[in-house]
Amino acid sequence: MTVLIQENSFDMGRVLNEFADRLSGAGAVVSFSGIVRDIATEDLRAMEIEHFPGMTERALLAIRDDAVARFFLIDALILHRFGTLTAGEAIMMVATAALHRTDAFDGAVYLMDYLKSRAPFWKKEITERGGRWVEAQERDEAALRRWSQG
Amino acid sequence: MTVLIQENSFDMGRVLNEFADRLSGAGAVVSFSGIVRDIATEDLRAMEIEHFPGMTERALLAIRDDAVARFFLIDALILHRFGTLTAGEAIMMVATAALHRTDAFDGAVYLMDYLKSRAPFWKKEITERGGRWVEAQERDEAALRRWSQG
Amino acid sequence: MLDIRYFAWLRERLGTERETVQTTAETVLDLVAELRGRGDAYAVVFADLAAIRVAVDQELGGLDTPISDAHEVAFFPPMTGG
Amino acid sequence: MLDIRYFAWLRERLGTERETVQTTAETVLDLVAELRGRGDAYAVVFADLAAIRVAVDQELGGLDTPISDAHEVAFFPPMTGG
Repeated sequence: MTVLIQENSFDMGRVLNEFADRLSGAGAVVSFSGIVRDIATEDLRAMEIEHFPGMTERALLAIRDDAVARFFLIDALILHRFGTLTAGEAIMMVATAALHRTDAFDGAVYLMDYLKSRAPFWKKEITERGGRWVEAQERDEAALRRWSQG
Repeated sequence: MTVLIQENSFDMGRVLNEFADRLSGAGAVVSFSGIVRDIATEDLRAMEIEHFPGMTERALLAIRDDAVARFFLIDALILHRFGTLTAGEAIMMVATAALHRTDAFDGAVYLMDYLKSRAPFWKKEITERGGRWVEAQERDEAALRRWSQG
Repeated sequence: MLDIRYFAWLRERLGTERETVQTTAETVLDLVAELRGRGDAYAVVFADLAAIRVAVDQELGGLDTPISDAHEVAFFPPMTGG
Repeated sequence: MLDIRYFAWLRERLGTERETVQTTAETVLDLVAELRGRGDAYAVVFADLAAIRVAVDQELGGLDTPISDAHEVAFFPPMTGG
């Protein structure tokens, strides 16, 4: 279960423990969890996450396998939700395991950078004023470019 | 409970969940867990971790507070064990929470870099040939120097 | 016959998430040119190609990606996962 | 009276983890010079000062850290936490 795409909520501690329990020989385990934030200026009623079933699985598996190969990871996991979420809920999570801490950290950062801009998810914020599609950030493209240098 | 120094084992998923449950307004949560690895060439019977009670608490609190201030963290936690551990056991864990992923990741990397070389812990590997104090790595000092540049 | 799919605000503007077209387009750009002729909504959606991403048979592509052998082309805004 | 503490291999080599000394040393380096005179084990432990770290009243210090007002000085190898 290296890639999970689901509508249901998840227990990040349980996902981390299940990931860590399967490992053998790892010295370092990193996890990242993304949480729906409230909007500064108005109440967020919901965050709707649309995705492209089929392509999502392919894209996440490819990103996960790239990270494993590039950072010599012992294992890596991506979990991403879709559907309607509210503020404070966990949207997604990645976990990486490696011999050394640098690879585990770099692997997790890499997974997140690619998930942000290369996995077919689209977020829409719902407030009392209506819905607004979240726009992609130039800084996320800049984060991706780091990995193609050097 | 932002700094925990204990002899007992811990449940990393539970620590992560308890950390995340206390948060308000975070968009990103990162965790790092360090695990005792076997030695490549011989069987590790045990890893003994000595520390300096009193100074350890002060050092970890200072490192934690530095990270919070430097990376605008919403919260940060350090847990570190001492005593006798065996291969596969979790030694320590850090967790960070921030608005954005970059700060949460950088904060966790910073905590680890300082824990490695600036917190009064000493590791001793016990094998069938006897005990051997783990030597500090030049790469860990190099990792620290990055934070004082720029 | 080619399946065309739309996501996020493209889907909302066009009022459709999927349609099947008969086309001789050889590249994504050819297809976009044809679609623009289908009506005002299409002309608006495809006005700024820098704001649109495309996947051909579920692999990210570009305007010059060949589609002669493709089964499905999907159009959507820049992705916002994570 | 000054408490002196030793950790890790320094503790093992000296066979003690704590001792109390009467000293007029003004800096860590003065204290090290005195300790070296206490016997062979001390001379060996303090032979290579680059391999030793020091904390004065539980704050990391250096050879030039003043200790006239200190209650406790601790010597240990480079730390290996994490």
